[in-house]
Amino acid sequence: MTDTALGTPGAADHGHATSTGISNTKLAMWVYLGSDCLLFGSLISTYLLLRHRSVGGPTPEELFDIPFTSVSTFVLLMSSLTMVLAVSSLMRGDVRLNRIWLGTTAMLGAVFIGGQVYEFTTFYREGLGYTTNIFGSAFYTLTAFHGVHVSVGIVMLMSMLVMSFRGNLGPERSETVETIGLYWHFVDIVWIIIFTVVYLIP
Amino acid sequence: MFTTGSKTFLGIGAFSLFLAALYGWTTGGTGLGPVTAGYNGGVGDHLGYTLLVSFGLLGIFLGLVAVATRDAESNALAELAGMETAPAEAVPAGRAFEPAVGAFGAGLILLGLVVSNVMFVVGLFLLLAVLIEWMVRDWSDRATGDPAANRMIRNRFMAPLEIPIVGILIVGGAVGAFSRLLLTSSVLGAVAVAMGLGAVILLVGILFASRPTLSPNLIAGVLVIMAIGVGVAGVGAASRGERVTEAPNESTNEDTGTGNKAFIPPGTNKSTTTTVPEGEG
Amino acid sequence: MTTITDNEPAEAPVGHGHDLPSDAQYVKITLILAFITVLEVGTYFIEEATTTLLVGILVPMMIVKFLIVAGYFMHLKYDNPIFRRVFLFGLFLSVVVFGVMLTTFGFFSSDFLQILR
Amino acid sequence: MKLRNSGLVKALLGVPILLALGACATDAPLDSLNPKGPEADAIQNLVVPVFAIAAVVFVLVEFGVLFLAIKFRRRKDDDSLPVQHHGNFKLEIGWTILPALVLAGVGAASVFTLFDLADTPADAQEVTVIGQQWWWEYRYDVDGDGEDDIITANDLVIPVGQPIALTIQSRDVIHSFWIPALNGKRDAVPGRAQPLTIEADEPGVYRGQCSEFCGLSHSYMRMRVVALAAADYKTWQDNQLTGADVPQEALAKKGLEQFRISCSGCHLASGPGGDADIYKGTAQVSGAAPNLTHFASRGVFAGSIFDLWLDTNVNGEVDTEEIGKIFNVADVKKWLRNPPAEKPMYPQGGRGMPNLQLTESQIDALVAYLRTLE
Amino acid sequence: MAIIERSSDILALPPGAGVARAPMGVFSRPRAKTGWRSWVSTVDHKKIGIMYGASSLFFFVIGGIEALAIRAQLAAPGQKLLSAALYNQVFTMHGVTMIFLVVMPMGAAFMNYLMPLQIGARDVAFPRLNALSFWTFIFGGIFLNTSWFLGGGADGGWFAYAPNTGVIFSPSHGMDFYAIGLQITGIASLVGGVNLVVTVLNMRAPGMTMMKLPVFTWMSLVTQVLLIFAVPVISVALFLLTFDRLFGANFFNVQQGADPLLWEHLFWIFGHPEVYILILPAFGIVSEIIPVFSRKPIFGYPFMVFSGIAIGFMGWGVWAHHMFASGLGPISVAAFSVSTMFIAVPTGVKILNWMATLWGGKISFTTPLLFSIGLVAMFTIGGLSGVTHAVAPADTQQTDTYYIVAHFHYVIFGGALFGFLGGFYFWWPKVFGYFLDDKLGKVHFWLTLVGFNLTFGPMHILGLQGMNRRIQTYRDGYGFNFWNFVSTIGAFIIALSVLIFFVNIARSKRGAHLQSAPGPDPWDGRSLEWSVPSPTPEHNFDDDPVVVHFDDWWHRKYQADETGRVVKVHEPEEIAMIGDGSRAHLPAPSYWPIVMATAFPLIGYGLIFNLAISFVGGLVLLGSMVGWALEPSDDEDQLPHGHDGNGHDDGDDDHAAPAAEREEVTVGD
Ligand code: HEA
Ligand code: HEA
Ligand code: HEC
Ligand code: CUA
Ligand SMILES: [Cu+2]
Repeated sequence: MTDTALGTPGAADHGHATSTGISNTKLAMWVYLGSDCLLFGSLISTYLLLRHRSVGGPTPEELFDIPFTSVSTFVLLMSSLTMVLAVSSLMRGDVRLNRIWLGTTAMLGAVFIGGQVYEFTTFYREGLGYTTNIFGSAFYTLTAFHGVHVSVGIVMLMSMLVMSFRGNLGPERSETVETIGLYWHFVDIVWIIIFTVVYLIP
Repeated sequence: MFTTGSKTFLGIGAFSLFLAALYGWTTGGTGLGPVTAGYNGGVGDHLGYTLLVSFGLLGIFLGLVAVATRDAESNALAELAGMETAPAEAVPAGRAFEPAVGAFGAGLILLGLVVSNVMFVVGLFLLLAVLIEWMVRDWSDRATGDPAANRMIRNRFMAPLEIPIVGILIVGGAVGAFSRLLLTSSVLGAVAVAMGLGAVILLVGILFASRPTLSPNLIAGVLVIMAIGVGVAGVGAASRGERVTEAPNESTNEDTGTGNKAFIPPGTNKSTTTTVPEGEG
Repeated sequence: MTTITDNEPAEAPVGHGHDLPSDAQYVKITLILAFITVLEVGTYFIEEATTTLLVGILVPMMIVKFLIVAGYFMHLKYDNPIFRRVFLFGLFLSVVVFGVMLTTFGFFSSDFLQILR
Repeated sequence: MKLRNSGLVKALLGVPILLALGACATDAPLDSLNPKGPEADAIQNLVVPVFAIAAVVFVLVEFGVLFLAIKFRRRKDDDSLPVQHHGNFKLEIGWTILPALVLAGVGAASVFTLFDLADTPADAQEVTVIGQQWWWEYRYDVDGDGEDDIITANDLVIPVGQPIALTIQSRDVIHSFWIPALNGKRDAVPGRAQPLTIEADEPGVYRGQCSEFCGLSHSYMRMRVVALAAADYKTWQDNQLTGADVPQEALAKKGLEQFRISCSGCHLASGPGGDADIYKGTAQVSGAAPNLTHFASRGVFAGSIFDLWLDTNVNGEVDTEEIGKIFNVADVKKWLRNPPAEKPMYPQGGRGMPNLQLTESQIDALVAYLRTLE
Repeated sequence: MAIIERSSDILALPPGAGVARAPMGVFSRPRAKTGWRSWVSTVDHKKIGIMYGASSLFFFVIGGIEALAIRAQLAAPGQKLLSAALYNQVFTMHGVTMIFLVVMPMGAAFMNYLMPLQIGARDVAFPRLNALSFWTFIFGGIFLNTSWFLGGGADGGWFAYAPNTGVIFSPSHGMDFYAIGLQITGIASLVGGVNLVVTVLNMRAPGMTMMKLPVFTWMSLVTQVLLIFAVPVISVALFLLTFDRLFGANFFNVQQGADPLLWEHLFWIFGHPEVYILILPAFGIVSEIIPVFSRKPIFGYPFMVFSGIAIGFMGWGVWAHHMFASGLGPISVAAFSVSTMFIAVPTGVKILNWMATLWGGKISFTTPLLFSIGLVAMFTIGGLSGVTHAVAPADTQQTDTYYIVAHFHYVIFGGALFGFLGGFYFWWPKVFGYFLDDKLGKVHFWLTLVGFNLTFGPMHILGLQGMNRRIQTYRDGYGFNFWNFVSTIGAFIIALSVLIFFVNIARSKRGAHLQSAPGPDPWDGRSLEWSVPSPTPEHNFDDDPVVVHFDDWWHRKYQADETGRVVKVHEPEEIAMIGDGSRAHLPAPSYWPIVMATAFPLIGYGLIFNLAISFVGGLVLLGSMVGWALEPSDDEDQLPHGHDGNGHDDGDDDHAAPAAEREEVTVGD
């Protein structure tokens, strides 16, 4: 559950050393990400298995718009950069920079999602509905799961921003931002795989 | 008996139910449908009707809870605290944007009745939101004599509702605007637009980041302008409509996309025509 | 804006044992990633690329990007090894299990064997 | 304490005894430990030693536990601490490696058997088996021209001593083809064609049951293999290759008319070739119905839940000479009167045979007609 | 908007009116310590553990009644007690209920209650998330079972092979309930899994290194790790099925080119680790009980730990042994067949190490021990039949027969449930402060053992004689009659034994005041939970325990004297904590977990019946997420508390509270 990180800004264990010396929330996020590997593993392998089994068109080759998806990929990549800058700025204690980078990251994420909406709409216009063929079902499911992850990430970033403006996101909480950053980068990693495996390798 | 809070809630509830019935009839409900939840007739537009009824029931439920707990009643409080007198109820002060928005919503509803369903629903939502906001504030304003405490009470109740909705509106608005912009461009244009959007956001971020001396007001101003720009562009793009996509090309080409044709067993002997055994004739 | 009323001075930036990269380094890393991505996208324009060739080129690049993001952006390289173990275990399981699953479907029989040949 | 432990003895002893009894059961036509063909034999030869090993481990562990429980029970008033062993590395390594070795042996043996079973003998005769809700269809391509010449249901007729290479398919959901006396199961997975080899050593009837859960009537989806001596098989095959007999009797003729009206929408009764390919398999629900051309030559009907000939006894000892003696009029009539009452089906969804509201006289005529379809 | 905690301090009530701190009625922070409210809002791992236990017993009765219906229908050939349609629903729901709503939560009950105690922690890492897991699970379970009233239960078997579970072949809503209900319980498991893994790794008391963890805690850790990685796989499978059913996707539509084996793989990639999720907690429990009643340490602790890890690890490489007949091809079958066999190796190590623990011990035959020995004996039977399935050619004869049914009831009932029942007797005094009657307990044990073997023993025979599973009825003349009848009798004997268990609970509770109190350590236990009073005080430990040895508590009681002989040096009462909680600080209760959990069934019903309900559910979910986030994990309205000598100024009028509160939260989420 992704909301955990949202709701629980790393306060859990201050004052009490944990056995490993790391915070509960961050550990929990990593454990969750490990688990998410299996989620995307299942989805990606389902897609790989099914994509060329459609009985009728349209096929991936007919639809994919690689130039556009490449731009989306870059946008997400840049958002990873701004995310990491947000973390490092807060670690240095620069709340102002942190806010800027958080906001930038969220907006870049929104561009990515906007791109996905665009992509889905054009595919749909070109005749690929969710139920049209087996490629359609698999493709939309896989990419929508990724999109939902990104959207959840945007929501978390926005919450961070709200917290920051309320004065609750000082340097001592840089780990909260870092934890959410982990999630964000993970989503980026998944996209790295999807971009290669789904889009570039026919 | 009825505490202040409960009255407000019960009021919301009753009013919403009334609205629901009205809405039911105006959107094509038949017979007793709108008052019997469709048991005895039709209710017209399901979504709006269901929403209104849900709000109504919710209001009544909350009202009953408030009655049961004697919630937010200063006398009860005083009793609880073992005091002689209840804390005085202060008359609340504060800006009230509700009437304006509410009126706007009502206008939309009226217009919507004539012009379009979407408008009607939007108006309805606005009106409802205003009603709820208003009533909760009203209720909380009377809860205690301390404005700060009252605001706190209000927030504790409303924040879990407001924050996600506002958040969704913001993110959804941004995503919606971006996607409309992309959709209205040509295939290559979309690439350019996406690139441009990403670049602008990144550059503005870098700009702000590299100028620690920029005044917050300036930043806020730029952001507001950008937001408005995106919004206007989005609405414009939406009204321009999507680009015309080339007609779905009928591609049932045997070679593409059919690498693993489903294996279907041969047909059985089902026959729709004849069953004449050989030799008959 | 930040109204931190904690008496103690804010805890020094969380210690990661090692020094994390500086912002400039992050930018450099991103440029590397971007460069690889450009190469990836470039394969799209190779006219006569076979699937085998593409797999051979793209998958290694994908893995490199993956490792860079995980190692630097997610600090796996610097952080407590327990994170690495938890995450890599999940990743490992995922790759192996689903690899085996796809193998039982004969998924790799065409592409994969070609590479080996 | 003693008494109670002896209860444990009984309970534990019970299991192997029960197992032994199970293996000796005689009146069990589906007995999986009673092979009647080389493939099933191969499995049996693997199963016996594996069960023996399991039995040894079983005895060691169960009696070991009992022994420990008795030997080391705490006596009254004995409050002293026992010696505190924390472990014994060598011992533990020992009982890690020993089972591993045993299992390596078992593993090797099963892999060999597995690959043996996977080989289809070159001289095997091919039959296509198609499962659907809730009966089995068999198709024989006798002349090897790619067209199925014999289409029948419920009874899979094979020659004795001849390996049969089945290709198992499904028209709707997953089923599983299983004749315990001849070989293990193979699922009929829609979209796939799965191989399985069977061979019967002796003439006889070998029963089976669909063994992958396939919906409502899974329990009523049974089948049989009828193994015939070569000459008998030839006779059977020749009969199947000719068209259905033309009814002579008046009642049967009436039945044919009725059949054309009510039944021909689903069932076929004609010569080979004919309209065999009208159904193209486009719907996911099979919608198919058994070919009735040689209905009366079968021993069972309706997913093998009814016997068609009363002299075919349940235990599978069939005297092929006897076929055609006593037609099971009662059950056929029951079936025609209201099929869903005899076998849970879902005819509204295109799965199974609907109640056609036939009158008694129509039924009589139909039965007379069906009787002629030998 | 101001942040909303600190309500008390800013209320303009006259001084001295300290009682009425929150004027918000139901909206105020829950604070009850007793009564139903305390259960609804609790975040205490012990209360949550108890609720897990109680609900699993409740579902056990439901699943058991379903089992009795199955057995009644099969008592004689050709019976018509249950129609085919109903039978299919009953056995499906029996399997689903027993696996997901009985054995899994029963394991969770023990893990929740005991694991923090065994590692010396005050609570789990995320107490509110813990409550969320529980409520999500229970609502998921209720959701699943409401299908009975809303058009019929699921009818596709517990492993729900597509395409038989698609809308075409299973048009009722049963499978929708299955898919969404399991999705919901999956969320519960995932959240719980993350929580407990973090707890074990991070919340251990000083000195409690990984290789000093009690075996039960180790097995719980392995279980939770399995859960974390297995749940996403079934989640995806269920999503695909749901999308197929509700939105017309094509994942299992053969006509569109799908391959039904995809479902089989996804299900069993989850399903096989799942069976170890069921058994490992019970293995852990037995590893606690046997040493205590043999008065010896567990034999070969490292081997016990590593074999558990090995089982968990190897469990990922064997899933296709459920698919030996489905046409994988001989190479895959061979690989999976061999890999499956080798799971017997680590499991065998466990069995033999338990036997070695008994060896040379001074065994007292209490009820917990009887159940533990029962597990060793019965699980071995099930394990051995498991190895015979692993022999792939043999399995093609066995699969989908009652021989399989016998196997898995021997491992699950004879393994997992025996372990849990032993655990109930063992920890009951710790949890509730009174013993369960030992005499009745023994009756319970022997009846269970006899009934169990009568029920499931004959299934071996039936299966080998060719009786298929999942058949509504069988014909006379197949040799099935006698053993089926015996099996049915056995099932009713089990039912009797279960009734006796409940009678025992009721009687013992009523007679609790007559018993002598169990004291902190009634069995001469070994791990830390025995160092605190019974029932466990709310704050667990007065002071963080400091751990030196494996079996630390035992080592505090027993030490070597001058001659090197180990003797008892302390009575438990002398050194146990007294439970006054002077320095404890606890996470505050919260309503948000239960509120958030209601969102899931709402969304589920909405997907099935009317999206408007989902919309409401979605609002509840979002709202409670925000509410949750805004609520500090700590209720600073509570009475002042000392913490590590670090006083906290409660009069502080600071609105930016979280910053101030941060420094003294012991556990929170
Ligand atoms: C608690 C749950 C549990 C556990 C622990 C196990 C444990 C094992 N299971 Fe079982 N299994 C199930 C639950 C479980 N299973 C369920 C629910 C199903 C059916 C699902 C369905 O279809 O509905 C199933 C089905 C199932 C099948 C599929 C059968 C089929 O449908 O065709 C197979 C096949 O290999 C199998 C194998 C094994 C093996 C090898 C073990 C091993 O882990 C057992 C190892 C233990 C021992 C072997 C005993 C102790 C060892 C010694 C004393 C050492 C010496 C031993 C030797 C040298 C042999 N199981
Ligand atoms: C945790 C796992 C678990 C447990 C404990 C059980 C317990 C039992 N099981 Fe079950 N079983 C499964 C898991 C389990 N089962 C699974 C996974 C399947 C496969 C499903 C599928 O094929 O999809 C299955 C299938 C299955 C079948 C095969 C059905 C078929 O294939 O057609 C049978 C048949 O006899 C059966 C019987 C029993 C019996 C008699 C019990 C008994 O042990 C039950 C004992 C409990 C009771 C008897 C309850 C007693 C309580 C009372 C009676 C109190 C009454 C109180 C009041 C009225 C207030 N089970
Ligand atoms: C809607 C299709 C349909 C119609 C019309 C129909 N049947 Fe059937 N029939 C079936 C199906 C499907 C089965 C297979 C049922 C099963 O065994 O599960 C069947 C089975 C039978 C069988 C058993 C065949 C066997 O070998 O198992 C007989 C005999 C039979 N039908 C006779 C008739 C007669 C006579 C009529 C007309 C009066 C008729 N059917 C009309 C669909 C139909
Ligand atoms: Cu067909 Cu079961
Ligand atoms: Cu398994």
